[in-house]
Amino acid sequence: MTEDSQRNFRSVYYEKVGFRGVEEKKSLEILLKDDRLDIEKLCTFSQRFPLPSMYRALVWKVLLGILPPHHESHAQVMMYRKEQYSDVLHALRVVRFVSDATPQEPEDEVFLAIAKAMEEMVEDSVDCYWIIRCFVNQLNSKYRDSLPQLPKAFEQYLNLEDSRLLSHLKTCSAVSKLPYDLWFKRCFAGCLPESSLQRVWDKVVSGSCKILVFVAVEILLTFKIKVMALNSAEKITKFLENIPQDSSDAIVSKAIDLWHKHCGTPVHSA
Amino acid sequence: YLEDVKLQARGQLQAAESRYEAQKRITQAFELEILDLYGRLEKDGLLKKLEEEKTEAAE
Amino acid sequence: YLEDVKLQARGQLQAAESRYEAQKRITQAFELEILDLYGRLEKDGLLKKLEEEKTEAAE
Repeated sequence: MTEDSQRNFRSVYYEKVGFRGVEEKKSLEILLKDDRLDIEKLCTFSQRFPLPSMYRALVWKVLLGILPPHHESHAQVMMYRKEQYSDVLHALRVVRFVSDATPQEPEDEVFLAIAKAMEEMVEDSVDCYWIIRCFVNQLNSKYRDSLPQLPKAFEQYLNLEDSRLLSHLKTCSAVSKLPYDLWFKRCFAGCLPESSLQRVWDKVVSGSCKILVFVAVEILLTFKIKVMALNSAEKITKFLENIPQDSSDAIVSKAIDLWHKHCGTPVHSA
Repeated sequence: YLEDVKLQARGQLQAAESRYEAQKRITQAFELEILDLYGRLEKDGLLKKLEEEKTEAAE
Repeated sequence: YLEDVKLQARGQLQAAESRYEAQKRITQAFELEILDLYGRLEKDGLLKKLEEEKTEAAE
């Protein structure tokens, strides 16, 4: 094993077993004890470390603005959120909106793919409704201008990491036909299993959509041999849309490392 | 500290407003549904009348 | 002064709450209307079906 792959192996292993997580969990707990939550620090934490699953929903709700920074208000605000959820659900039932005849737009497909993945990640249905809503909203507002730039960034970083692989894609005229919608519009929903995907979405929720580029790059690097053996754009795209799921944990860990390598690791301010 | 109190109040108010706005959108959606249903009832009524006239004429 | 800010915040929150409640009552009234219209449409549909069956039987 090279030093690099050894390090990657170790970080994947530690994350799975949870040794490395103990210290991180403690420091997150300290952050969460603040009377008024420090959003900036919580963002930095989520950018740096994987969130422990037991705190993921809470941190996401705070970062997405579903819960305000003040602990004292959480119960009341959550009561409003819950009521709004039941109001909407009830209204949909009254107008019998939920039917097979409801026409589907392409944007709905993105929404539905994200919602389906989120349902696997967030147990509580009220939390899930709000997190889906705000997550998609963030994609359409905060990231609206940066998401279309990601295919270009992908090409750039793939070139840095493995220019031969990029040349192969270019030879096959595959570069413009890669599953960019699946990667950057759906944020890999339906591509990676939710257990790995949530570690990517930790970064998206806390402010970086660029992580998506590195996940795409790592997918290419991981399946390099397979991709190099395929010689048409169609076959490559088809393969990438249905990648094997068993290596996804490693792909995500390596993607996060790669992202930190190229974009720097955010540090706690004070 | 004062800023803090204001911030906290704003957080609560935003959630309450959002709940109100959602309710308002529901009212609007219901209104459209009602208009649509009336339209359908009227069409049904007209069709029925037409058919009745047809049967009467045939007799 | 702090008490003043708190009082003001509570007032705003209460206003938002009561606007919500008022809106909700409108929604509920509309809901009853919708259910009623659905009922009428369904009855019409059933009647039409019955009549069709009758004419078919007569033929």
